[in-house]
Amino acid sequence: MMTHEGLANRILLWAITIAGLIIIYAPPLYLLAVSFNPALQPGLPRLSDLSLTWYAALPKERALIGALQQSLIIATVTAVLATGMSLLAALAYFELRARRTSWFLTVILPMFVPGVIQGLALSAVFTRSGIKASSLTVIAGHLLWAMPFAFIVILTSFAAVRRSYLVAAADLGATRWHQFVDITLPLIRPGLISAFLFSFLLSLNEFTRAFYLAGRQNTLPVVLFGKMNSGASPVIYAMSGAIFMASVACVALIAIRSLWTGTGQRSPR
Amino acid sequence: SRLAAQGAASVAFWATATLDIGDKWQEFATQNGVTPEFTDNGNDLGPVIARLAAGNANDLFDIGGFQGGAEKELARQGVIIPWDVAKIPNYESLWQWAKDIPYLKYDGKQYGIPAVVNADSIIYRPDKLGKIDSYGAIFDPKLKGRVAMEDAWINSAIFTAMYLKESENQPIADPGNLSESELGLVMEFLIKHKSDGQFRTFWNGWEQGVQLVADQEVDAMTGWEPIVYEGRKRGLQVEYAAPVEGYEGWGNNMVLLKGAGDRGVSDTAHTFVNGLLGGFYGCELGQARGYLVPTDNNVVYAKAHPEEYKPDDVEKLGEHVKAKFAGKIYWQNARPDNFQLYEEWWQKLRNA
Amino acid sequence: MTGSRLPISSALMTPPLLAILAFGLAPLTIVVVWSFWNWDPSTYWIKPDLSLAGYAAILEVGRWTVIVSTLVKAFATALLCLLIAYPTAYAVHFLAGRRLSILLLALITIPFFTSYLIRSFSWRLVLGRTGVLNTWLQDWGIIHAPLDWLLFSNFAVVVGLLASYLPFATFPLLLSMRRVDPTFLAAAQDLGAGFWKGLTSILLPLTMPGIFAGFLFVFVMVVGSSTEVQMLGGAGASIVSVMINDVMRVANYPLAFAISTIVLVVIFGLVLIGNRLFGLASLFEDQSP
Amino acid sequence: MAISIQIDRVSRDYGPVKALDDVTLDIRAGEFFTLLGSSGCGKSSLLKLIGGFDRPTSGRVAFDGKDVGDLPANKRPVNTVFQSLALFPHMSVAQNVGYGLRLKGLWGVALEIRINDALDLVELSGFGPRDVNLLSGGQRQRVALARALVMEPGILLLDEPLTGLDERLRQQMRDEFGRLHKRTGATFILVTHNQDEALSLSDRMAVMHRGRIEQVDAPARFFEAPANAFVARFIGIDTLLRPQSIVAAGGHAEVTVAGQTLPARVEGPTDPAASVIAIRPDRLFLARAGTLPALMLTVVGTTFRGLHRDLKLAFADGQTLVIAIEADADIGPFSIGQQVAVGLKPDAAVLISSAGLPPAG
Amino acid sequence: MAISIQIDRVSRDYGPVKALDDVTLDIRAGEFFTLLGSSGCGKSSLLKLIGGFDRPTSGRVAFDGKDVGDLPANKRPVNTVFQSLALFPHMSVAQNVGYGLRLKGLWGVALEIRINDALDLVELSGFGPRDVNLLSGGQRQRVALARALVMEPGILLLDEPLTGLDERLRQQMRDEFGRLHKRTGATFILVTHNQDEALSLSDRMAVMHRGRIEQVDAPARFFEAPANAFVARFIGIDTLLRPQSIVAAGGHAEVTVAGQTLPARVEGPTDPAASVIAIRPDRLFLARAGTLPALMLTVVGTTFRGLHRDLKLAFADGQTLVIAIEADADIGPFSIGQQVAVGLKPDAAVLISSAGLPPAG
Ligand SMILES: Nc1ncnc2c1ncn2[C@@H]1O[C@H](COP(=O)(O)OP(=O)(O)OP(=O)(O)O)[C@@H](O)[C@H]1O
Ligand SMILES: Nc1ncnc2c1ncn2[C@@H]1O[C@H](COP(=O)(O)OP(=O)(O)OP(=O)(O)O)[C@@H](O)[C@H]1O
Ligand SMILES: NCCCCNCCCN
Ligand SMILES: [Mg+2]
Ligand SMILES: [Mg+2]
Repeated sequence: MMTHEGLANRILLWAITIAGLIIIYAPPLYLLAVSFNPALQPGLPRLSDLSLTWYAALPKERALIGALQQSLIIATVTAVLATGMSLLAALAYFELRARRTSWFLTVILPMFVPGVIQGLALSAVFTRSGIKASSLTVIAGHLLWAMPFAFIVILTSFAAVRRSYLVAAADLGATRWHQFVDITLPLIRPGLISAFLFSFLLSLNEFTRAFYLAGRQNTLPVVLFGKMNSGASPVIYAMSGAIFMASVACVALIAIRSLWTGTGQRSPR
Repeated sequence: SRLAAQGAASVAFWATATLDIGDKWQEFATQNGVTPEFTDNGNDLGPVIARLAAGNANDLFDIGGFQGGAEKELARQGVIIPWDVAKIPNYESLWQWAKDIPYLKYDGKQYGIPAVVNADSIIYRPDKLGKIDSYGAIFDPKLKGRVAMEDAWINSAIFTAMYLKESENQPIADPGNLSESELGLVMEFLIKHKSDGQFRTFWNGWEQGVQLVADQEVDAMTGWEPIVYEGRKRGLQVEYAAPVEGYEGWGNNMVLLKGAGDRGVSDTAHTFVNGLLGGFYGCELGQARGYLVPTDNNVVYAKAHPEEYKPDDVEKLGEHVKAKFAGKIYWQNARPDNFQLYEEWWQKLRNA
Repeated sequence: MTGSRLPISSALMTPPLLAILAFGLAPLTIVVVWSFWNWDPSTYWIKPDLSLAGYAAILEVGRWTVIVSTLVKAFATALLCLLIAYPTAYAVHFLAGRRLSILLLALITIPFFTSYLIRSFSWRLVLGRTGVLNTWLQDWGIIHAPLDWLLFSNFAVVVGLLASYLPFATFPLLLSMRRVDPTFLAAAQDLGAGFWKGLTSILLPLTMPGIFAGFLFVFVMVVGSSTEVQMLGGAGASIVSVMINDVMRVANYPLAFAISTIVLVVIFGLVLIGNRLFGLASLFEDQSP
Repeated sequence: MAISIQIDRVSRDYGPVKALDDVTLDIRAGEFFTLLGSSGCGKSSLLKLIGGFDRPTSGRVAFDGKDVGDLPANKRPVNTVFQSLALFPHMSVAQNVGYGLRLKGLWGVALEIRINDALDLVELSGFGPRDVNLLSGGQRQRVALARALVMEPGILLLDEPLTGLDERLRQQMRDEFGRLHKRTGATFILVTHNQDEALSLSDRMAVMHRGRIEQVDAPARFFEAPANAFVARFIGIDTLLRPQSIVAAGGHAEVTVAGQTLPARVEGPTDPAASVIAIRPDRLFLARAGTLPALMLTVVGTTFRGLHRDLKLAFADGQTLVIAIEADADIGPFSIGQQVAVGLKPDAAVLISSAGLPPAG
Repeated sequence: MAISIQIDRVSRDYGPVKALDDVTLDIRAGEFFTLLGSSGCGKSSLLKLIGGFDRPTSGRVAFDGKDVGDLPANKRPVNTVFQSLALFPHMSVAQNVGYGLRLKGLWGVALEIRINDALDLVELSGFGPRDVNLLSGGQRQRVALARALVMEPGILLLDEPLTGLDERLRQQMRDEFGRLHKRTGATFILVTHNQDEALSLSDRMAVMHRGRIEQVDAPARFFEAPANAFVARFIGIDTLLRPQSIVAAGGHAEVTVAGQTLPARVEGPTDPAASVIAIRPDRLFLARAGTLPALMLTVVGTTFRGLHRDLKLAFADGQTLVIAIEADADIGPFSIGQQVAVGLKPDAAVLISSAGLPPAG
């Protein structure tokens, strides 16, 4: 089925879309350009000046690289746990009847606690219970931060799972487990991917909670923050430039993969 | 741990990123037999104190390095323990005025060892403003919208107080420790100027400070001298003022965390701090950022290693800072007696 | 349908609930309890004396105005994000072909792998007096002197916040649009609805879960943000997290926690009211036969 | 693997709506049973209870006498063609059809063969890899059909499985149902609005109305003795005449309508206020005037129906009956207002309960 | 407000699938036009182009001669009952039905009255406040119907609007269509699989097959002269005999089947390889042996069909024909293998093109 937006509306929609893209791309693209500028003073390089000076210096920045590793590990584990836990929470939401609303509010409650406070309070709890700070404690803090997001994202995607599909599967002999694996899971896959991505990005960029909960190895935002405040060299731009390009590569890879393999199912009806 | 030199003991060093010398710790470890495991503490005193008081810092770290002033508070809470300067032979080499920084001691015990000191004033562009020798420039209506101060009362209140005391003859006893009424005077003054649109912004952090000057957002701002060095490296015409009102002195002090004592690494910690004052570290830090460890050991070390450090430069840096401290100095204080009031006023300023 | 539901739902609830209790409820209890204690100047620490000093202090020196302005900022930013994200999600889902929509999705995601700290900082270089935008505008002859208000202004803050949190609105919207059968829109058009009418009467109500989620996400992120305000705001610009940091700097934990509690209660209260009025929690329920 | 089904005093309320109202029904093992009834009368609701997708508000469902209240849908020996189809949107046509078999452990070539056979059956050979979301309405219907048929269960529930299919395909599917029923010996329950389907396939059928069962019988009995006016009308006996008076004796009666008297078999009350005369359209013929028993009626309209014409005739009091005549029968043409004689074959008229007749008339 | 529709060499490809293949069709202003055709032949695709929900791959759609390619759906004087219904899930029954009228500016009591009238029409009075998601299949169907009917547009597109409704309701709706058509003078396009519907309502109808139109004609012509074997079979002329030889002369022919000769009207090629003999079932009768023209055939089966029985008879070469006899006709019973004589009324046999006959025979 085709909807007719009209030329003017289409132009408007695309214009806003492009405006949004410009807004989110202005900073990282600017920095990317800066990272190829050999000058100390950040600014757009002339074409003739392009250089990899700062990238060459990157491997020597042990602190940054260690922090990046730490952040990637924490973000990955957080994303896995948050997605898994939120999936359980979402499934419970649909199983529950009367107490659905309370459950919903319980799960999203932690997202309303300001980060500084949550970080400090959780760190206090850990200290008092004799739990030593490490990447695990950071993960615990990030998990609670990411879970409400992941939970809501997954709930949103559950709209694709009509009850009648599950009923039909049961009719064909599917146990609850099979209904889940064969029907629910594939239908909410976009939601799971989004939830994973959200959790990953939330964790990767989280500063305050990480600061309070980290062990001796800080995460990337904490180290970057320190560097920015204490005389960083343009290597940090090379760092973000590298991260930017790496994410372009990763995302492009995933996109290409889904172009190849994806079934273009759109409107389940 | 990656840096751990063979056989060297290790301490967890939790400090402002400025104090990190990266790869050079290896050399430090070889010389001193102690390897620091360095962790950036983010340079904001508030969260650092919070982590010490309520959080996990004592589980993790042995030595803290951050802006001085809170030693008394931390000592009272028992989260830091006193140094035994007898175990730090190099302590004696510290310049006297550095040893005299007001808040290093509490209850007669030595809680802070100044590892880095400097005195701050105004960064400005002589190409636009000519020569500046007073904080009055910051409050000069002609520069409306072209000046900035730091986004922290810990610095901005003291600068303003110095100006009011020295140049406007206001009754202020110690700009670093304002009474309730003095504070009111200072803050009202700031609030008035803020409301007039005097300040382009209140800045925060090194890189942003550098950019403010470099991008011509401001022509003058209170700030740290290394920003001037950095600006010059980037080809800017920037100067650091020697104001008639004097400088704001500050120290980045080493404190010994209670956890170090509990874990029995207190002696190693002393060895480590002794190492910081030993000359090598001062040379490195001076070369990297223009920061100064307040001891003559730097020059001694540079002279002993002329192939690596220029003794003249090291000496010049030392003399330069010393010269600042020879004049009027008001010490920055993270915990003035009325510090809760400072915060209240700061909110008023924000919301004005 | 079949079997008893309780055991399954409890089994499903247990892991997330444990996490929430351990990592969420325990700290939350500390936050709330400490907010009622007293700061003791002699020890620089809090005393377990019941006190409303923290809450009283919120009413002073304009702190509550920061809370209000934060909520306003969060509301405005969330709204703006929706205004941009909704057309974006629409374009991705309804206008773009398969390939283009995958490309757009990738494009929307990529910037957020770069630290928002660095991204916010970069706006200073873009929006400043000698920044790219002012330079271009002058080169093109549109303006003759740099625009001062591009940076260190509420404008800059909102732009920074938008850029930081836009995809948090886009993704839930996209997910909720996926479930809308395009035949519904066709049927609306068939009955005489133009694009806008179809949008408001069919698509908007059917994508309410996504709208709610997107709004909530951005709102919460903004309330928790500080970097954008500090880097891009004018002199003394504040937001709740900045204020909490200020208070933490003087170790006034009861006050910091009271502010947090108020923020928590206000947002949670808004959600509760929203839930009462619009049945937010039931937005996600399956209504199909 | 024939299974009998016992529905015992089952009700299902949806809030104020009584979808099923105290239904009792025994379906025999291996029977082909058809449910007829107007839209919203509770047919699908009944199937849902048998399939295990819903629980009765009260009452009991049993298979072979054993209560299945606690048996989940996936454990019941039942497969269903859902009215809503409920095709899995993320699976291709072949994956949809093969899903149940895969759960049973089938795979590889054996699975493929079964899938292809099922697709052949519903004339969708070659559609295996297609996206189910992009099929035409009838094609989707057929996928749903294949998905259930391929399972060859002990009980097959078919909820309007042939709607949206053209006559030829319906016919073919109908024959397929017959063959499958014979071959598997399964119990079939079919919901349909198509009488041809019901009549040609069913061992017995039920007519439902407003959540209740009005009549359960072998197909032929519905025409010989519809339980009441509702059932009669429902199965296509459109001519229901209100008698003026009835003279009954031993199973037979002389009834008077608008002054004319005709013989009728008695299958209901003989009270004129509580009964109607159902006239079977297939037992009417246009007679030469004067033949007896015959009715003299006035032509009020004709409608072309392809292979036949409908002639609408009125009594003096305005009651009408419709008689089908071959499109090109030698008789006619008829002009409106013309008088014609209508002859009645034996058992053309049956006296039944007037229950279910809308009050309007 | 009658509007004519011109479909001019329209094709619609979905990738490799040709849903519409070079279709040209003129629908007259105010005409009641019916589309018939097997599942997946492109009927819905055609309606979508007229409604403006899709664009042709090539070709042109015009209303009253004016190209409407750029006219969006909401600006077209068209309303549709979608095959997928597309009921708005977030609106009640009344809100669904009133949606279009509200857009036209109706409100308050006037709106309510119109909604209630429409609901009455589809026998859903009192269902206004109900949740559309909780209705039975047929109830949903009726809401969709009411939602389009209430608009009284210039062109009404009905995509199988009556599937899922019982015979009585269908009949009633059908009559409603007729009345509405007369009253509004609108152009109606109906897709249906039900011939009764098509025949009793249509001015003209089209039979489609694989994206192409096989025949457009007045209903009666489809029986008198089906364009080919596909059309014949599609409209229910199931008996298509392959001729051994044909002797044709002036529109009439003597054709031989399995040794027996019968007269036929010529409406197609007279080449035995390219033609078939379509036998109209309504023009066959059981004759006394010896009557002429008559065929001697062997009984191979009987099926009960409620009001009649189907008798399946075979020629010597195995080709079969089916003859319907009244369920209780005086003749019979018939035993398998028995020989019977079948008489042919005039024009019972028509010689037509064999195009569209599946190769299997
Ligand atoms: N969006 C689509 N993408 C791909 N193929 C499609 C799409 N829509 C329809 N088709 C195919 O086009 C052909 C015609 O479909 P259409 O819906 O017009 O059939 P129809 O005549 O309405 O059939 P039915 O009676 O089953 O509803 C079918 O083979 C169908 O599978
Ligand atoms: N989930 C539900 N909630 C509320 N009412 C319902 C629900 N399901 C069905 N009903 C109502 O119950 C009655 C019976 O519905 P059911 O689906 O059994 O009818 P049906 O006989 O299958 O009709 P159709 O021939 O139209 O499919 C209808 O009035 C319907 O509106
Ligand atoms: N890296 C920053 C070192 C700390 C300097 N802060 C001093 C501020 C005094 N004006
Ligand atoms: Mg039903
Ligand atoms: Mg169709």
